[in-house]
Amino acid sequence: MVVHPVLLIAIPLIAAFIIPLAKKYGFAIAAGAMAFNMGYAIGMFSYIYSHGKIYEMIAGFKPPVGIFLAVDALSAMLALLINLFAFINFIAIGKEWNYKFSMLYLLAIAGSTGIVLTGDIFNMFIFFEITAVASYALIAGKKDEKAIEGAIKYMVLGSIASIFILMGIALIYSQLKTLNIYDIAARISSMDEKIKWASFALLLTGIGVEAEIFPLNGWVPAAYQGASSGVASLLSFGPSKAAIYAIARIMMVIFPFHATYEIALYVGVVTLVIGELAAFMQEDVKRMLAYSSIGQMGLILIAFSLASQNIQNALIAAFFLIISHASAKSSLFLLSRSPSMGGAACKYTGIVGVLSIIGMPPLAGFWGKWYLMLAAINEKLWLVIMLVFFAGIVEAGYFARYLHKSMGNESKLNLRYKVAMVVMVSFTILLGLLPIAYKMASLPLWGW
Amino acid sequence: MLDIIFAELIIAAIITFFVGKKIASIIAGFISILPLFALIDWANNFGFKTISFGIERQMNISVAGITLHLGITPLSWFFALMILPLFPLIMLYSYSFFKENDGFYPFMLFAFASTFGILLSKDMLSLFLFWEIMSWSSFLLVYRSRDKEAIISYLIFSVFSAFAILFGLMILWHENFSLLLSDIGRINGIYGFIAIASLIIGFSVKSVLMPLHAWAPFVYSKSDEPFVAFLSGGLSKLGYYGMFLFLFTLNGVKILQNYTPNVAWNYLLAVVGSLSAFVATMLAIMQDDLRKLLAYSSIGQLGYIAIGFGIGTPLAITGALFQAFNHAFFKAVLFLAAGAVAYRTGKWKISELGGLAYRMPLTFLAALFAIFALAAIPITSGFAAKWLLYEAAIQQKYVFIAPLMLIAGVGAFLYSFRILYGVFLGENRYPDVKEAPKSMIAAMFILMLPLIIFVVFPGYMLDLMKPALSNSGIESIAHTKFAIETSLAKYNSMAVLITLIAAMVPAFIIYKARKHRITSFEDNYLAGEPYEFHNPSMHAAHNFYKPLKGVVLPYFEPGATYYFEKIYKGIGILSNGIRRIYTGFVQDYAIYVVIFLLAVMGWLIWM
Amino acid sequence: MGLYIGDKMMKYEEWSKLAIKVSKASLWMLHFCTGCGAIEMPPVMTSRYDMERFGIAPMATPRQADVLLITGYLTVKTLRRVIQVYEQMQSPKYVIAFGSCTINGGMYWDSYNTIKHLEKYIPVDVYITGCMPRPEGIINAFIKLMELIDEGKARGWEKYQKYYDKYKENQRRVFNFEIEGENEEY
Amino acid sequence: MKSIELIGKGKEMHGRAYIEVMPDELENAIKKLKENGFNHFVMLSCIDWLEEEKFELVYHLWSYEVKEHVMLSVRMNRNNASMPSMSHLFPQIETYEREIHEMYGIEFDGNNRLTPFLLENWHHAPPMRKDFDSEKFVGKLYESIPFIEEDENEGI
Amino acid sequence: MDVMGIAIKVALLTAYAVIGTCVGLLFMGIGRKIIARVHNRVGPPFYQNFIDVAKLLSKKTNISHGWIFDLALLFSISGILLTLLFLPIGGVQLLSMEGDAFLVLYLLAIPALGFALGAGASGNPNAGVGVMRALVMMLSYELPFIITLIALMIYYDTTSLATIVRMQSINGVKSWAITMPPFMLAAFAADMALQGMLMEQPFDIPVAPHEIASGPMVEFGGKYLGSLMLYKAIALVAETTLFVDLFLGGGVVAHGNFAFVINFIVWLALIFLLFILSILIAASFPRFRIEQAFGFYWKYEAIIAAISLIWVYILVIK
Repeated sequence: MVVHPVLLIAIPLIAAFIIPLAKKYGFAIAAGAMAFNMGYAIGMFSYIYSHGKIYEMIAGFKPPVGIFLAVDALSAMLALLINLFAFINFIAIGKEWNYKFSMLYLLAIAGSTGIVLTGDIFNMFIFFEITAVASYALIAGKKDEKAIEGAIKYMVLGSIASIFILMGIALIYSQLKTLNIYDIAARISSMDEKIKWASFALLLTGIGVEAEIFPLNGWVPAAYQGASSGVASLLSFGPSKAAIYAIARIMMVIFPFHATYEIALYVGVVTLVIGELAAFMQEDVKRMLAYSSIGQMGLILIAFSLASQNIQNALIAAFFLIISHASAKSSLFLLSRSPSMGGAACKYTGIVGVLSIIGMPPLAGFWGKWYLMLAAINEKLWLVIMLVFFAGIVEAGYFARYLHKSMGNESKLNLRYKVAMVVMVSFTILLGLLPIAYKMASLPLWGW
Repeated sequence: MLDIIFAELIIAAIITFFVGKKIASIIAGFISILPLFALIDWANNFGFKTISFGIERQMNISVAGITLHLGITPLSWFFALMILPLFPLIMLYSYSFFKENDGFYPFMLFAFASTFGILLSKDMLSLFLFWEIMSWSSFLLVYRSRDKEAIISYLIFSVFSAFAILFGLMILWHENFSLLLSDIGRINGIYGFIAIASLIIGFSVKSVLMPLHAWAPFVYSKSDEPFVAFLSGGLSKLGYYGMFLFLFTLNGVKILQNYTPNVAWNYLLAVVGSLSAFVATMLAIMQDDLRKLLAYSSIGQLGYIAIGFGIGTPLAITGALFQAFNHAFFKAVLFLAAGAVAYRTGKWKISELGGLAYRMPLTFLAALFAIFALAAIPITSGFAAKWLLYEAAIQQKYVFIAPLMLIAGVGAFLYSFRILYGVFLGENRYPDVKEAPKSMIAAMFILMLPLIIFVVFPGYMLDLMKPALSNSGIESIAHTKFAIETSLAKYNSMAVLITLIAAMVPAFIIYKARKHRITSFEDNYLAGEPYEFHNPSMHAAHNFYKPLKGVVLPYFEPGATYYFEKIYKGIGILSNGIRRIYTGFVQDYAIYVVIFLLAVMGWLIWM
Repeated sequence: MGLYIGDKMMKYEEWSKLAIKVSKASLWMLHFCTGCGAIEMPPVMTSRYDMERFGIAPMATPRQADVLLITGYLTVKTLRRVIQVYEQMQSPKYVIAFGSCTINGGMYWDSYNTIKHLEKYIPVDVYITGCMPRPEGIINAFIKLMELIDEGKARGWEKYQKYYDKYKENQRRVFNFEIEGENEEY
Repeated sequence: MKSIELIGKGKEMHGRAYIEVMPDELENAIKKLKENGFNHFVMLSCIDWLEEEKFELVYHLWSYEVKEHVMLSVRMNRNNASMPSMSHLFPQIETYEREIHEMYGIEFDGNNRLTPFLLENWHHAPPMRKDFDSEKFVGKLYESIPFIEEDENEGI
Repeated sequence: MDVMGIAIKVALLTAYAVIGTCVGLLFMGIGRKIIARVHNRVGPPFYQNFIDVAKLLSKKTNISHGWIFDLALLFSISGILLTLLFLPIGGVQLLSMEGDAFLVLYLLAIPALGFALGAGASGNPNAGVGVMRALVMMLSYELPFIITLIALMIYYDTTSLATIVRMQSINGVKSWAITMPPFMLAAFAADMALQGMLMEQPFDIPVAPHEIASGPMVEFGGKYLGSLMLYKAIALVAETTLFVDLFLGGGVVAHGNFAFVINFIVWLALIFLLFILSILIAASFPRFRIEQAFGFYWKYEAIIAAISLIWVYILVIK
């Protein structure tokens, strides 16, 4: 069997363009496309699981010219994650909106998947643009004041980010005349030292805006608060995860230097501490979850930044943290639609989500923190470990407050929401419990 | 066999999500007896002749690269003896305690399974895994209380404890490159010191040592009684299990000593323990809420165990283990009795209760006996335990610890009497209350049995803990069945008992020589005024130790809770400050982006 | 009222000689000080007259006391308390009544709410005349009481048990200000 | 004297001001006095003028400023005697009114606590009225209660 | 087992129990007499307390408030006898080898607890208040007492009272603890604690007849009160003996064949002197309030005791 990862990008894009022509069937088309994507992502993942990495070139051009997709185990897993959750989330929320929403949703998913799969930095930029534009519109879709405010903030920062990304790419291209990350990686040493660093800084800043790292994340609280809970859920498992992965990929493939890792570590630690502390006294649930997301992104970035020495442990940690955060935070955002956690489904979703983020075994979050610790301790980063612990305690503080505050019998969620929530959150349990997780964790994720 | 036991516990936990209250309590009760069979079986390995069920001593559960090493050690066997029997009885108690099954049983079973797991784990990963499962399952039980302070403080302190333990384990792992606990011995130097210190701090959260006890009064006073009985009786011992394990079995004391030969760190632990015992006792005296009183009493009584570990001589450790065993049972009985009282009357405030001794005589008897053990009345096992600790302190000439311990022992009389008088004696406020349901009574009385067995035979207890001590290289002290002998003195419980019985003879003659008649309660001298109770503040149990309160409380007022609240608020202020970064103006954010870019660029280019 | 449940009847003779001897040598008193006689008690107890040399000691509660001292006039309202206290004392128990008020009302002979003859409501073993009696008189009364006990004549408590119903009837009448055959208003 | 000047009538009697007021003037008089320094209400007493068929209520007030004792006297009919309660001016008047109600049977309108106060179980006429024949009452109640004589034959 | 030995032991213990009771009652009577003389009164005869107890035990009616109330009677006498027999008296060890000072400290709590249970069961608020005061007093005076006890224990390196007595009696009076300067301080603190233990003025706050109608005893009469008087008499002997054992060598001055007679007399004289001292203090001071008593013990007495403890500690460490 031959796998074409490009289909994962092409199908939603095509579906998105079809939807305006068949407005009535918008939901069905989008759901179908996403179902296909989900199935295909599973298939691709299992293929990669047994065969290894895939490179695919589009339109017959060889690198460094054409569209180039490079899929390894981690990116396949992320593509699977994004498409799977996108499908579940869409089933839950899609019916509430008109065809435009479906279209934008598909675009966002296509973009996020593209960011994850692509092996070409210019394509990455394009996918970023697609994702970002779709996200602005999705956030603004709620049409109230806060939504528009969030969307505008996101848009302003996103535009700046685009410019920076583009500048970074231009700098690299001006020196190396190539856009393929592997080509760039092979010839990076021939770059002018200063331009090399400048381009890295530009790319980090640009992508960092999407990846919610401090201090580039000014849009995050407003956008999450303004967006409807479904969209907030989408933002937390889609674009942000794709973006943090993009940072990791650029850092690990193109700029695998001590200094870059160091910068990523510092930025990650600062993001973690600031995010968690900012969440501590937050009263608004969505805002609190948004700040918490910032903290978690910092944690994931720390995990990636530790990959320079302990690539195995660091990547397993990042993998589990991404899974845990995506599943827990998306379901918590869905839950935030209800004023309190009435009923068993809502209650246990909330509790499991919170426990997973705090890092209680046997949930996925625990394994993330465990491997992160193993990686950190090898480099004797005591301060980092302390700060991670401190952040964890702060996390426990505000999540306990959240759990207490949202205790109640009221539940305004319909069945689709509940099912989506439970299915999403069950991933953190399943991946924590099932042996496959350990198996996966014991395999090399990067490259092989 | 062992994996089957675990599997059954987990399956039972899942089943109890879906069945009714009575069935759930029966399932939980019967399933949780299984580990007791294992305990009986394992006793064969430690020099006791019992029945064998063919349950293995060691087991490795290997799952895709990660191996959990499980197995019984003499130490964990002894701790299992005191923790595990509580569980089926608490389930028996809960048979009539709860109105419906709303998530108590599954998490209780998770907590139980993880407790069993902690005791059996032989490597750091499984220890930590089970510890965390215990943490969250007990958190979910606390969560049922719906009390803000309880939920927040328990989760924060649990996470703190977990991280401190994780930190210690990580260092040990990093230094030894082995997850097995038995390989720890090689560690030395600053890392060993930090690791052991961090582990002790982590464990002392669960064992409610004084500075880290702040969660306990809230949690103990707001959660369901059966759970609190397990929390205070059982789970708090796990902290001391961890301490014993790392300090003595795994030579933590030597690790500490090797790094700083001139500082007696274990003395610090003893000081903390004695302050814990003293301060908590004083605070317990002042409480009006029955559960808060018992909570502070728990903190105080558990402090004694820390003193024992801190002193660290064989005498002291024996006393500490003895005290741990006693505390598991008498505090469980007390919490269950308090629960039974509340079940019938619906009141928690001591000043609103009263006169239940004749209405609930069996509950009263159970509580009375538990209080005898708590207040260390001679011939009860409670006295033997505390006696050993006192002897140990005098033997080591610890002149700071000994007075605090002893005065805390006297203070125990004060709050014990508070319970007896306020709840069971005094004015008769509930003339229509019935005795607690049979299952509750049965649970309390069966829980008392171990205490009764060791009443005049403290020697049996010392025999039981002998394997655990000798496994850690601690010699056990000289004793016969009913007498314990130390280098300082001797305590013969049989002599006390016989003399007490003999001395009862003249008392009994006086008692029987003249007849008496029992008058109604209202026939009470109040300067001729008829006895009427309408005003609760006229009740003598209201504000009982008021004179003491005025003198003592000012010194204890800014307690640990106060400082933790300060820290919490401090973090809140920090948080509010940090939130200022997010000004809400997108212009600012754009400036941040540019500054970040320049900073990163600058860092990379010029560094 | 009616908290009192009558003792089993006991013959005075059953009580042993020794018990009589010790009982008269250790009279513990409860002074129910509502009247003017209260001021006569301190001199009796302190160094001038020192009643402790007879084994007499003040007690704080009726449970411990043997002798009830009624130190002067009693209103109906006070009588109710006195009776309750008297019934809480443990047999054998004695009553010493001070002054003319307890005998026939004294200077309150026409008061609408002062009882006139204490004897009608509780049995009195020894009366002390005077208004008020001096400490010597009080000590004299105690010595008289001792004599009576010795002779077996201080039997007020037995009388109270025996005629319990009659005493109760009298008490009920006076507490309710119940006038026989009349309900007219004054 | 100041109080006489304030009220506009009355006379000095043994160094005190004695002012007779009508029942409807009473409230204003007390108010006026209270506002002008007579802020200590000493007591309320009652006299039964049997021959005149009157009750006299005397309100005693004291001023710390001018050191003056004033007695406000009010007379009312003896039959169905009633007075408006002054307890809203000085709260302690309520207690005096309770006592006077119990002992003389005067009703105080506006006082809600005219419950039995000092006497227990009293169901006869108010005892302090002059037409209450105390001697006759004693004779009928106390003297009619029998002594309890011991039955000599029976023995104890 | 040696039947004869056991019989002798039982006889000895019985004899000391009886002696303790009689001595206690006698002392109480003498105490009343002395107080009367201080007041310039004649006072009751010295045997008055025997009469009182006999009278109380011969009362015709006895009011009980239920079976918990009866525990007061049963536990007060048996508990205090038990305590007495675990003390070395005049060099005779009795049962003191089977226990130690900590045991005695806790045994003293048995009658108190039984008493408190009975008082509580009576349901009288005065009793509750009285027991509260008694317990607070106990907490108060135990602190200086415990500190002095620990000072002795670490000095003699034993907790056994019998051993402490033996070590103090090696050279007769010269080796008594009270001859050493640090223990003089300690003895002062312990004597004040003894005053509280005996519930004499200024520390008779728990019974305070004029405030709370004799406190815990308010519902006790007849045989119940009689047993409490017996308890108090024996407690007097036991508590003063404890002091004598700790500081005055248990009254042991002689060794030899008939030494125990001399020692017994010395012991009797010493506890009598202690009791007289306590009575004289009681006759001269008015009653403290409970907060004042607590402050007195925990501030001044505890500091004195602590100084002696530190002094002893320095001596021992050297």
